[in-house]
Amino acid sequence: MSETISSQPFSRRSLLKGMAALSAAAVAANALAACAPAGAPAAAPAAEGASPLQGTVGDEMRGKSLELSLAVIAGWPPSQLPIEMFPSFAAAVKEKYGYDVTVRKTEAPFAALFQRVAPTLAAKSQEFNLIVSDSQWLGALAEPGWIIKADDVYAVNPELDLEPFSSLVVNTYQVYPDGSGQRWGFPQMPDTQGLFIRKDLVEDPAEQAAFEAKYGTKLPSTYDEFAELTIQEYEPIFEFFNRPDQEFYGTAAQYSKEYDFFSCAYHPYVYATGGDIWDPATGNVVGMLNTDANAAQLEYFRSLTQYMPPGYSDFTIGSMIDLFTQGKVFSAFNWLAVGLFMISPELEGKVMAVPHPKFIFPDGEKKVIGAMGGQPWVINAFNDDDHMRVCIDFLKWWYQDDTQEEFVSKGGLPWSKKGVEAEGFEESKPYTRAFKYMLEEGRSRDFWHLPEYAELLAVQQEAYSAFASGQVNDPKRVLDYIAGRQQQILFDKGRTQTAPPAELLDLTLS
Amino acid sequence: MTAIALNNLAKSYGRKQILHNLHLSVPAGEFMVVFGLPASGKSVLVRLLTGLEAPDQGNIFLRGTDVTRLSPGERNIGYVPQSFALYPHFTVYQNIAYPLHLARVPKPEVEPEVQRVAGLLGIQSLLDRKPDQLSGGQKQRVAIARGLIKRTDLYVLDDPLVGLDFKLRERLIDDLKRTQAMLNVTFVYTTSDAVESLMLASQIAVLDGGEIIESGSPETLYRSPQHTRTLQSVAFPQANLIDGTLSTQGNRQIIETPAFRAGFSGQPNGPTPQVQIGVRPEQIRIGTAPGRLTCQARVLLREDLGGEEILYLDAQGVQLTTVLRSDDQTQQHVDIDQSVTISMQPQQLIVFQQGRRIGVCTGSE
Amino acid sequence: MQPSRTRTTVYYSLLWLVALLFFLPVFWILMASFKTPDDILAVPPRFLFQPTVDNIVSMLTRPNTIPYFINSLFLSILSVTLALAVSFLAAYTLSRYKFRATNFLMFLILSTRMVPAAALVVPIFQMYNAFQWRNQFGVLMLYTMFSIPFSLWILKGFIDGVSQRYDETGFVNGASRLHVMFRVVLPQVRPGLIAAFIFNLIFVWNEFLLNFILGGPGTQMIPYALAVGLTDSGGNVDWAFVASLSTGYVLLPTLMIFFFQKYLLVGMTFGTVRGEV
Amino acid sequence: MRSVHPGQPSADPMLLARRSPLRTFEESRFFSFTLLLPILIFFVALNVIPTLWMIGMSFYNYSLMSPAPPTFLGVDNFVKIYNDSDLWSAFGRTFVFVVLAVGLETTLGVLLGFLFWGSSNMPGRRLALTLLFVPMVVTPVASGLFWRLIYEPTFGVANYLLQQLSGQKIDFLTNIDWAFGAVLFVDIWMWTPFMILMTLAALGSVPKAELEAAEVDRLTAWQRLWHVIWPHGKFILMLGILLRTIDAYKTTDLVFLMTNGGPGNITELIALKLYRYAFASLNIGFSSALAVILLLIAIAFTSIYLWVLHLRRYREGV
Repeated sequence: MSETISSQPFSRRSLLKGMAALSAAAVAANALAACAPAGAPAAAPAAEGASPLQGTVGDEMRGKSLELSLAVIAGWPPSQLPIEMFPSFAAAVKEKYGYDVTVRKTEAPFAALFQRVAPTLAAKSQEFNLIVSDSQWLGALAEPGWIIKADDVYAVNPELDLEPFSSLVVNTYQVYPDGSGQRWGFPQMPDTQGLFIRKDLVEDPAEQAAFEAKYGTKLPSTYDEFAELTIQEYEPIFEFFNRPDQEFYGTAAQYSKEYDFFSCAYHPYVYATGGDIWDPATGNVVGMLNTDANAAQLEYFRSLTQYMPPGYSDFTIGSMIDLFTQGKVFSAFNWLAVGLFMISPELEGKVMAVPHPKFIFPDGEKKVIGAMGGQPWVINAFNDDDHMRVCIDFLKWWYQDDTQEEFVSKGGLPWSKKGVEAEGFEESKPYTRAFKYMLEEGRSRDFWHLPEYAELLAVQQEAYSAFASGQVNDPKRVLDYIAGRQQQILFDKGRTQTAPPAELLDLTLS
Repeated sequence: MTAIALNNLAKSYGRKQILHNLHLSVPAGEFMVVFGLPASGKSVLVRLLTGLEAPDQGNIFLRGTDVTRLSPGERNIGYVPQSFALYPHFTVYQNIAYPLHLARVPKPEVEPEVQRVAGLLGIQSLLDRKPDQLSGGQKQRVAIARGLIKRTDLYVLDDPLVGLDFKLRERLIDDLKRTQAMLNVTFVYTTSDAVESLMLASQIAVLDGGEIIESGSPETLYRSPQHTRTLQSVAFPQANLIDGTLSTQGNRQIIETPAFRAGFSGQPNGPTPQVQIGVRPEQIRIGTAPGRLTCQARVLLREDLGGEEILYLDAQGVQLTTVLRSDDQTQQHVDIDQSVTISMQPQQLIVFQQGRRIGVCTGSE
Repeated sequence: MQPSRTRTTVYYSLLWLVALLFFLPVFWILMASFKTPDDILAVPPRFLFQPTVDNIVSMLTRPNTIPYFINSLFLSILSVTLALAVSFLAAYTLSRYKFRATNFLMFLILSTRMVPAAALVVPIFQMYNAFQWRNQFGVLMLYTMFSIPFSLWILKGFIDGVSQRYDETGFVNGASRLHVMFRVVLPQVRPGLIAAFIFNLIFVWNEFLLNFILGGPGTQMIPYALAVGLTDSGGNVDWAFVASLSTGYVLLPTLMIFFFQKYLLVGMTFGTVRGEV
Repeated sequence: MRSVHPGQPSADPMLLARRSPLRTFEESRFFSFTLLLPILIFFVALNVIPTLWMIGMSFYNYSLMSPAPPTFLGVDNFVKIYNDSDLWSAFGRTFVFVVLAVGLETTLGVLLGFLFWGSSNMPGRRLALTLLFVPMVVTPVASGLFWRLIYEPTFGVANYLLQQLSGQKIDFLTNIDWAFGAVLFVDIWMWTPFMILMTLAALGSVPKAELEAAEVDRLTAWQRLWHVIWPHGKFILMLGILLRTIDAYKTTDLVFLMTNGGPGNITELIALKLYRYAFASLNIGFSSALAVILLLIAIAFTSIYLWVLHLRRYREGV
């Protein structure tokens, strides 16, 4: 650091010098802190002979009483379940290890939770011991060394290292950097995309007859029939059920600026062209995202709004639930993890969830690559030994068969081979079959896990929202705008060697 | 015993010198009025005396002790500030009791003291009110009561009667004078009102231009002022000043004015022949009598004030003012433009040279 | 020229109408807090409904509501009180001892209040991280700091209006400087204190951004609860909760402007404009 | 009876002010600095140091999320801001927002202020004014949220009324033509009462005697406004406008909660942008540079504010 300071040609004026010195000192302090080895506090020698990463092994926690602080996502039901189920964990450890533990919940909506959590970790605070992180945050949390490396935990607790159902789980919730094999997160709940359909309507003979009369084809009515439909084949169905005069619409999808809502809904359309949103190998966005094919898909994605209720440019996960449960839409694209909430008591038995519509890929194959949702647990690297033990104890409890079963029965979704392939799972809920289908190898994928994800996401959500709302109507221009700015961000961080073309940076959204 | 001695005080604000070389001595038990026209430095003098500000130079002795470096609270002065400064959040009673409260006088002793002082100023019926329920005169009396309640022998009253109506002022002047006499304490009282000074004071000090130009009993100051400025300011209406020339004829000194010639006895303090003769309006009479200096004058204007009238006269180009008591039967009636003979007692004609008294006239020449 | 009775009635009715129009949106939310969730989302909106206190009960029984209310009260009252104490000392000093830098200092302190909170919060956030101040103490200090500029301006204006003769009369009678400050001057600037108190209280009471960013355990206030807890377990906005919490929260400032209406103007203009409306 | 004999004042020790160490200190020259110390500590610790720190940071490439040590960039961050067309448009948008919000609030506030002038005998005036002033004391977070409920396209009451009147619904907050106006409308709802308050204050500052004289002289309403009311009222009104300008410039919570800057970037005001750079991206260096610029603008506003105040003091000898 001292080199950095002395080599700077500061102004001769002493005032400026003083200021610079002050800030340099501050920078140095922060940098030192940031450079501290990952997991250092946790790696402190275990006085009792056992690493805290092993969790409680003997009597070391007996008689203690502490509070475990969990950060969870507000308005995202799956992440509330651990809180709800916490008392049985407390009872279990009380009996097994003899300590008392209570839980403190802090929650915030998706985007806000990261803004709430990251600064505390930057401050090396153990304000949150165990965090339900979103999958894309892994890099942001792992790279500065704010969270414990999962591999270190697995090394001393092999029983935690369950066999995953597919590589999607590992790639989405555990590994950073992509492809490195280094694991940081512990899957909390996996999630995939699906389409919720009003079963009662498609099974209605009157509707079926009317549909056939109008389109000359049979209205699909079973899971198997729907699972094979491409998005283009869905269109007549959406159109058929789109009855604005009755305030009833064909479908709904998420076009909101909020967090990653638009992006996740749109990405399957990008993958369907064989395209991508960036090139992880070279770090390039320009040339990958802003292709004509992607632009055509963006346009197409927006064209689906003709079958949707008004106000779609603000549609969020919650809007899907609202619209669907209030019977305003025939179908809704949503995360399967909120399946339980898509089915209100009045809709009991009237709902079917099917996999995301398919696409005809350039190779002629009919398939889908959906976006991954879901979250991993991550463990604060700055936990003291006692809290670290409790975190590990908690994960051990969480991954027990009976805990997982209870979780699934309450609407959670499993990720281990054992859990997903468990007998009766596929039939257990109206949405579990589609979930399992989408979690198969190659049927879903996640996007960046980079530390810069928040910046990258902010750029594209704003631009996509501008397109969704009609502020900009040229899809190519939207993608050019995003590509230029994302390339600049990655270039500034040294993740790509190619600077963005200047003309892309001059684009605006208005 | 000397209650107050100010020795060579000086004070300036920024570049502006407010007081310089100020000397003053006040014997105990006196009612000392510091008289000065507005902006003469009275307020600054009070601030130095009470200790609110420190002088740039010089010393302040109270009761024989040097208090120059002591804080206001240590000087033990009863204080009636200009413009009352009654605490609006206190009742009249609390306001009056305030100095005793600060001196930590036990409660049982406070009540009779407040009653006594309130009685002195006739405000017993107001004790429960708040200052904003009082008239100007009532406020003034409360402020005075608060100043007087302090258990001390030295009180500073900073122009407490300014702005009051005439009748009320007369009453309060009486009250103050009586109170001071009764308590037998020292009062320092500043004012810019000549009548007030003359009525109240046992001693007057005239502050002018930042220094005490003279001090003494009202009688002395009135009859025999040492400065033209004293003569002019300690008076109502303003005193007459007649320009003249002093010359020596043989062993006699003669002053020549456009109106008259008069002899002079005294010692000139410089070679300049220009002198001024000061004469108070009430000392000029219409008509003549043996031994008096006479001259002719024409009446320019009459102002009838009821009990008395003021005549503006022209005596061979010299403007003179005179006051006649209306009920004075010895005075003859005059009309405008009438020519009259006026006369003055020669010993009352004070001769000033360069503003300082050098003697009196001796008679007609 | 005595306006007729009818004209006066029409005039006053018009004024009431304007006031009610401005209040209407708040009234709508007030109503919503007594509606069932179904009534809130009803199409068309229900103007008549069976009132229920369920929302309020459930809002109050949410685990964090009461603690957040307590945090709101604790942080706002304490920080503003502290700010008033600090500002009073400074305002007295700047008013009575004539420093040459007084005007410049006043300017600097006021300008800090004009900066968007997000600008200052970045460095403060870093500093708080470094000192581990992101706790009740830190947030309290921050709100105190944010309450100081207005308090100082209001109080300085008021103290300037208290004649120095009051101080001096005290001094001559043996009062100490502290006695004069607290027993003579302080009671006379009570309107300023009240105005500064109310105005800053409302500010801290309503503040969200700093609370959200800098807050740690024990510092979260109701706006924070509103912003992060607005979704129910189904992921959609829980309007019943939002409505009942907003209604409960706006009660205190509303009562304040009702009971201390005459201080409102002084507070809203940092004491630079005196008078009542 | 007097309890103390004149001339012997020192006989009673109660009469002497006590010279305690505290008293000595109170009278020393250090005392005034001691009184200023608390505010200076607050000011230096929570203002001066963070501001200097911020200025320092603005010359660095520094992200909280990056494990790499900060590097000195010189003025690169500022150059980047200068070249960022997005930030320029955010500044432009903020400028439009401020001008429209303050302009409309002032116009409406002045008109209504005149309407309320002379309502001193109105029955229930205090209650009416309280209801009128409530919008400005509602926490912006709550206003943002419950206006979302009101604007809601399906069950919002605004759309219901609109439908009754015009037969169609508008999704105010996501419609590119309406979103900005919808946010602006809420700001106007919140702050017009403030301008009414300022107008009432301005009218209250006009001496009664001059108004009566104007009545006697039979001045027209326009003359009365221009020659009697304006000369007295203008300063308070200007203060109101300035304060509103400064506040509107700082608007964050409202747009954050109501539209999250959307749709697109239509309601993305500069303070919200800053918030995103600072706390979504944790990009401390860049956001500090932006903060420095906002700080300079704020200082400019403050200077104008004080200049107006000074002018008033000077003219009126306040």
